[in-house]
Amino acid sequence: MSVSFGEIETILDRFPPQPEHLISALQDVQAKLHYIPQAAMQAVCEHLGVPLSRGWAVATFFKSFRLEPRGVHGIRVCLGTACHLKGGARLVEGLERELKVSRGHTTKDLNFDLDTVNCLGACALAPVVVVDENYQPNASHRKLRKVLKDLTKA
Amino acid sequence: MKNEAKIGVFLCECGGKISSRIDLPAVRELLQFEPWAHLEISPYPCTAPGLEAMRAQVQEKGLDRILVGGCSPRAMKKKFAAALAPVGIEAYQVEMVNLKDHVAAVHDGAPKELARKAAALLAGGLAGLRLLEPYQPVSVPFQGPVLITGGGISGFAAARELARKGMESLLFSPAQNLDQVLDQLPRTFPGSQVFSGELTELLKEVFASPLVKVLPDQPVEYVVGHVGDYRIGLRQPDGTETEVKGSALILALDREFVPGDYGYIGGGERVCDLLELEERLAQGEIEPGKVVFWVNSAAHGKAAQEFTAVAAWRDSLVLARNHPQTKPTVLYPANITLPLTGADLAEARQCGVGFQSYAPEVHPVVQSGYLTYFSPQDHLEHELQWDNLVVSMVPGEPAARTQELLRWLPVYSENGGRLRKKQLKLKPEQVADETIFLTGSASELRDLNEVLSQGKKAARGVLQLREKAQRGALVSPVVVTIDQDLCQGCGLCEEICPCGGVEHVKPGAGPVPRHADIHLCSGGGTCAATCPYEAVKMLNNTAQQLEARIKGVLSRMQENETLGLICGWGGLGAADLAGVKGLSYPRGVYLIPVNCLGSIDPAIFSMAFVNGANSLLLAGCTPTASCHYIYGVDHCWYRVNIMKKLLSLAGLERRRISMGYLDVNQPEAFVRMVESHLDAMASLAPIKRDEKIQTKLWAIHATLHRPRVRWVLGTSLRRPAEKEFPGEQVNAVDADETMLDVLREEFLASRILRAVGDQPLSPPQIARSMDEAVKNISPFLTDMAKEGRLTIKGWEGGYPVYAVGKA
Amino acid sequence: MMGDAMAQVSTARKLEEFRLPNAEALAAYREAILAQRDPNRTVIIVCHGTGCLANGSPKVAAALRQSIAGAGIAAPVIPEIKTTGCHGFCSRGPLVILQPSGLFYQKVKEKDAEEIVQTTLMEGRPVERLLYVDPRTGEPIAHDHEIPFYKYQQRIVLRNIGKIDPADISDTIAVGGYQALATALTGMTPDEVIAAVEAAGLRGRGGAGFPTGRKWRFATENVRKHPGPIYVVGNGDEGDPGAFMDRTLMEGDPHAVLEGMAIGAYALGASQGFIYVRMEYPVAIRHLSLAIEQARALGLLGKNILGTGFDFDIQINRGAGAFVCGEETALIASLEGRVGEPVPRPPFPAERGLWGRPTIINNVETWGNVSQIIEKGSQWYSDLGVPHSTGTKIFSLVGKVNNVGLVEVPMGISLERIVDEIGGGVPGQDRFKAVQTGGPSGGCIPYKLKDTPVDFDSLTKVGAMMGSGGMIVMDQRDCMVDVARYFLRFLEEESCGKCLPCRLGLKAMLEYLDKFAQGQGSPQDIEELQSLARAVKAGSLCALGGTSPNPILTTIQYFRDEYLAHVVDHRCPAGVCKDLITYSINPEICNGCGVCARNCPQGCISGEKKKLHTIDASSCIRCGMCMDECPVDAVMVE
Amino acid sequence: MSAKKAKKEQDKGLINFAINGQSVQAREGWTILETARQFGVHIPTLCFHPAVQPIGSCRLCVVETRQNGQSRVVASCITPVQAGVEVLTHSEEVQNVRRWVLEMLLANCPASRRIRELAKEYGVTSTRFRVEHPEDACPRCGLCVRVCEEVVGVQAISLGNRGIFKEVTSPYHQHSKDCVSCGTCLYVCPTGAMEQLFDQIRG
Repeated sequence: MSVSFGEIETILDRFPPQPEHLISALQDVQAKLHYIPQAAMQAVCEHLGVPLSRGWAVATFFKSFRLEPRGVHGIRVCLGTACHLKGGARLVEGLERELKVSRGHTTKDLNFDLDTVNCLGACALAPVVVVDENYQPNASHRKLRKVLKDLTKA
Repeated sequence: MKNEAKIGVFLCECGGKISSRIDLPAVRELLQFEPWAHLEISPYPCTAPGLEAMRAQVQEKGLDRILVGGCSPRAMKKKFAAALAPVGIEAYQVEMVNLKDHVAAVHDGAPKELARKAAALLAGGLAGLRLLEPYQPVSVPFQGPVLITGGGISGFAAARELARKGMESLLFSPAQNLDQVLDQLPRTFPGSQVFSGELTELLKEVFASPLVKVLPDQPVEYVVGHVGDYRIGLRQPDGTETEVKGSALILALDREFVPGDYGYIGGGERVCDLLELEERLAQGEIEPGKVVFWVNSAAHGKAAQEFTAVAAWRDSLVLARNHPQTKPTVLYPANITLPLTGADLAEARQCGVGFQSYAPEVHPVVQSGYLTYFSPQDHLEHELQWDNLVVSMVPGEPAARTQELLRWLPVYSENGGRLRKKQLKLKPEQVADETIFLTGSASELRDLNEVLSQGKKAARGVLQLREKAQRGALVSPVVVTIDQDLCQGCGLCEEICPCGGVEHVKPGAGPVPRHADIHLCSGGGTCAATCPYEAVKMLNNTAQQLEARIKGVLSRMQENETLGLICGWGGLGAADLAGVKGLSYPRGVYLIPVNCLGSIDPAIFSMAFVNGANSLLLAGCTPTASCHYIYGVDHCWYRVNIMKKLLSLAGLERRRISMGYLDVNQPEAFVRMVESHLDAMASLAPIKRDEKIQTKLWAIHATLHRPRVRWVLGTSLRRPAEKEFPGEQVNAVDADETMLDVLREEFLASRILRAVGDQPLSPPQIARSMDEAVKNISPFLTDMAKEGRLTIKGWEGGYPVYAVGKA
Repeated sequence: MMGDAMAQVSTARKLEEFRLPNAEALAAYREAILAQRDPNRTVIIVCHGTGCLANGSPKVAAALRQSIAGAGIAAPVIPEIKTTGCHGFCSRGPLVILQPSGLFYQKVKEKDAEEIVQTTLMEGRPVERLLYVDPRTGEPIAHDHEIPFYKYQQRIVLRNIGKIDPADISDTIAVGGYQALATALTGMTPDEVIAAVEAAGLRGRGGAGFPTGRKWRFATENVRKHPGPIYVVGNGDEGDPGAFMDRTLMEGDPHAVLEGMAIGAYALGASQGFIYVRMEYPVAIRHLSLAIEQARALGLLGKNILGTGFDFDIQINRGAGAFVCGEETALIASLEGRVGEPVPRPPFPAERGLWGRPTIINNVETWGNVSQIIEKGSQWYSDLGVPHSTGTKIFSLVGKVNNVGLVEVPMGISLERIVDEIGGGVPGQDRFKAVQTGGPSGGCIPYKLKDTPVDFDSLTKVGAMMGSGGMIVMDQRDCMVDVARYFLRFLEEESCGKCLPCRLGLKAMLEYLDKFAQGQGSPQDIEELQSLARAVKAGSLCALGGTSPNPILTTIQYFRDEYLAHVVDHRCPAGVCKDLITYSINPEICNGCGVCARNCPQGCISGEKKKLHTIDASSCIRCGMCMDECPVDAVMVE
Repeated sequence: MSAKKAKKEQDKGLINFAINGQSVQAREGWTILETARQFGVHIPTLCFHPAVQPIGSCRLCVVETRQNGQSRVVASCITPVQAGVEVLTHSEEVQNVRRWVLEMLLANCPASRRIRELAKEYGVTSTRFRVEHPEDACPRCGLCVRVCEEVVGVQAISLGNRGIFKEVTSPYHQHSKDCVSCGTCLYVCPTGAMEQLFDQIRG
């Protein structure tokens, strides 16, 4: 929202107006705004000359795109096979109870996003949880609870 | 395409779906004397094998028109056109008759019986195709600068984009320099200081560009012309009038925000609105103490509230950064959604900006120094302490200037003041490229960002036009022509056209022949059906073609059957869907689709009756709301009523012609409509076609060709439901009495002319032939003689003997 | 950390100065780099693979720098500290290795830096407590090449990883990078390159194992038929859960991928390449971008490479989170900016791919093999592994195994050797229960087939598949029904939903498995499930759906009794399926610390401090918190 | 008809193969389905409509093709004809796929009369699977989407989301600004599901 006309423009100017850049453009917009507001989506589609319906289809097909505002902190729980065998699923359930939010969503106070990811390729650290790009190896409920507490304090 | 038609007919078995219900060989028999050059029954004309065979026939027999008896053209026509293009057949040379959904799927009955109906519909198609004329799209020249008017900020974004792509533009703006623009910006986009930096860049570039000429926006006298050649007349301060020429129009119109009514709020001068606050911010004179932004004025809708909430958020950020002591808080209603991300919130928190939502059910109360609100979180009343209270601005009405401008353009202001472009819901191939661009917050409350990119987008649209024109690809899809000799310049067509498809003329230009704006024209055809002098003609679905098609079908119908004219959207959609869903209805109705009912000339109705129709059923979209040509169906409605009046004048039942409305998604309703109409007709005896009746029907037909009748009709096409009418238009019901008188006179006149048509007659003889009392007709005779429509051939027993006059 | 030359290059504006005009210049440049380097100079390698990073290796590196600086070692022998990609032995990270000696320290902490510097660098003695200890013998092992985990590996593709700094092209050049490209460009015709790859018998490492050379030949024929551009794509969309070979390769030796692609492009006549990287791999994306930038600077990518007139450049596309985009037609769709839905093959991408042009898509690991084939020759390569499956394959060995990590072994080595000798066996148990290979659509191989040679055809024969190289070891505590369920749920989530057998079939098959996991259903249902699985296999549009039933089919084939235990006896032998288990606390072990009670979300654990706690089964939701949290593992499940 | 056949025989470029033992001739570029239909062999379809490009998503039109010992199950609507191939439209393998797909459709499109009828033709009258949305009739075949793009040319709707959550919608589930409510999607919808969706899509 705080992002201005110029910034969206500069993102779009990186891409020649061809449909093939749709995904990359959306990724860059999301990198900037943390999500893809409808207005930005429209701007991207118009710039690349793709119908809004296609932009929407792409944004909902690929799981990395967010169409609602993101929270302040991101939590990603790995559900790769190794993590699954070592109780990754139980961690998510625990966090869902803890944050009162279902996976793939953002807490009411916009403080945390809770997402799951299919294997971060850090299987040796299973079960692994990534909080704001910090890996939490061999994560456990207690460790995570502490991490969350610190973040909310800050 | 040569003049004598070579039509190829391809009947689809549809893998048994059609052939099992309709005896296709029998259809072939029934059509043997029709004018086709090739007729073939194919299992699937639409698949690769079928299309290959079709192409082969076109080349072998030199076919120049194709008639497919299969399913719905709405789905399949494009494929046939595409497949036949390589052998030189264009889309308009392909006609389809929907045997599957209008016959096979919906009627039970012996295949031979259904074959008869199928043959009738096909015969109609053939007759229509025969009159097909070659059609050449016209390419439009496109040069000169772009005219950017309206004074909205998006105009600058557009101008920059155009300049960057080397295209000139004339930008009409109340602000003549950078500072003026920035000063005026808060009125239209409160809370936009954050952007002023890059906006300045944009403006600098525009004012510096040699390709952009920024002119003061003088009042608009007129806008005439068409894409590639627009002309705007401007009233100069000294009263003189200057004209500027341009290739395209961009209307940059923003909506001003005005102070809301906050008189009821206490607090005196410590209460201000966003605009005042921003002025103070600009001067840097911010009183110390807590600032509370209160997003109020729910009356103006959520969009406005969200808009001001964001504005407040931005201003509070500016405040918090430059004047930390103000500790701003934004109090917003809980029922609006703030388009803010966690990152935004984090940022705001850092700057120490407070966010608080209030439950809108309980209106916050302002006391000196405190603002009481009801919190949706804990259901408690809380108090916000404030030293300066800032309240919302509210969106104002479009300026008089704007209204003036819009008179000339296919743009209207909705209730609530939002500007809307006349958007006809049509398929892309029916509308040419957008040539008039409406940008800015006047149409939709938008963030400055969006408005600016709108401007840029508009510029891109123009550039595309230019690029197309350079390729010679800037052409118009559907074309009406106005016969310059017949046209009297009455302007009816201009008034009733839904898409601005008839060019305006300068004020005071008088009754000059009109020109169609072939680019804006989208083929609604109500102009052609209206023109008193029948000067307007649609290409490639002419009244003549429809007439021929109807005759073709009628000639094969039985007395108890009815002719159905259905619009290509609601009516046809519902009828097709009835077939898809396998609903069943009596086969006594013969459907002929037209693009819009509004395009049917009233004389078509009478023609149908003259040629043996016993009843007509019309089905169109539900009026106004869903008509794809906005008023087309309404126009048809009144024409139908004229026909009813004439029928009763001729002593026939009014209900022989009836009109209904359908949504594309209402197949069941369509079935009920057909059943009930046929029931009603069953109770009527067929019209007995004796001399007298035929004469009257002829008279009706003649009446409907009378310019006088058509004029009155053309001025009273509007539904009572409507409030305001353009130009000469009047409410149909108000005009009803006049209309009836005119019809009576002209009907009688037509009968008289018919009577004396063969040999001169004296009043008693005329009266006898019309079995009317002499006194009823003699005044007319004298009048008509005066007008010269009758001449006196001589005298006989003291009576003048009348013959048809020259006039 | 970058060589001086490179330091300038990556910041240089007028790159022309650094472009290598020809192959000789490349050789000369390499000589220059090697000359700079003192072979006896101690190099301290700190692994910066994701595993070690997460365990704080950057801190370790920093600490080492500090202590060295503090120790005031004389100028000429200042040890260089090199940060490298993943060494593969992730379970022991952070790893620190001293070259040239090869002294190997595991699980190094920040605070150990001082001691390493003092003891090892100054006094020349190893720090005993940081050495790897062989779990079987209990003996400490000092050097990496002696550690079984490494000893039995044969590192062809991973050869440089752990030796080079992926962010510094001069490192790559020093170890002979881009020599093969030079050889190909200057000494071979495109056709000879293809012939070499064919002769080497290289097969696609992405899963299907299609002969790479044949694919290339097919593409070139198509280009001959319809002249026009052709594209090469590196598929780094490593979606299989439990697999991270590609990531390690892209992070640790990005140039190996670039060089392979460049050679392939030369053979195929392509001038544009794409690398499609999963967005979950930010480091890989960073290192690849850097590598491309540096390669361009040296004229190893871009126009007129090494003065041979061959133009080739590479663009990176980030995946947007769709497993199915590993499927080549879906990958093409998303490269074109469309929804990643597969389209039926034929036509194969090698015939009609990106923008309707022939397109060669190979897994990044496949590309990684190419340069070696050119460098050492087809014969050498085809001697590795077994007939029909030549060369080596990288596996990510994870799950219930002591040495979790990345292993590269010659094809045909037996499953048992990988798990027991390299993997060091299953913790706490003498044998594995099953090994799942080939990712979600692979299969579970039971212990009784432990001698299965790991190559394309043998794995397919036993109902599993090579896949991209995920190898998940399972023990007695893993429930096969649950495993099948896990993979199907994964696939259901990732199915694009285009074709009905996949979109609805996965859902339907899951319905059966859920029933089983709840102890419901009948043996008859198992038969039905198999029939449904066959329908999905046959009916699906792409490989994702076509192979999705494999987890079910193999688990039923090898572990039918476990299925029956669920549906007939209503019990989960492994104690995993929630509805069939109960948690209880072992009175012998419980020390009454009360952690479980505090953590129980249901508050259904009671007991006084320092006394035995008990679980109220009636309100227990079997979330497993107590078991996860119990410090003394007193919580039992059956 | 026979005259046409004869004419075809003369032309070159004929591809001969067999459908259910009956030998048929086709041309380069025809699909198995088109050829079968031309020769009066019935193959069931759901996501196929001649107006738009086939995508082979419903898999009801699958057939078994046998050539030099290899047997494959392919979607006939997208598979080009091949000389000498032997096509079986109702083999056991094929029927197994069809029946399961139909049974799953019964559970996922319970509201569609036409699906029920189609299933009945293949002896599938009930489903063993859970019915979650009794009102749902949409098989997500995307015919509406394709016709909106390829025939109408407005692209008002698309298949949003993926997998089991795939849905036909206008962007953001808002009334589409592009939709011209021409109803062509209604016309081609094979299950009647569009009748429910139509009003929320069009403006």
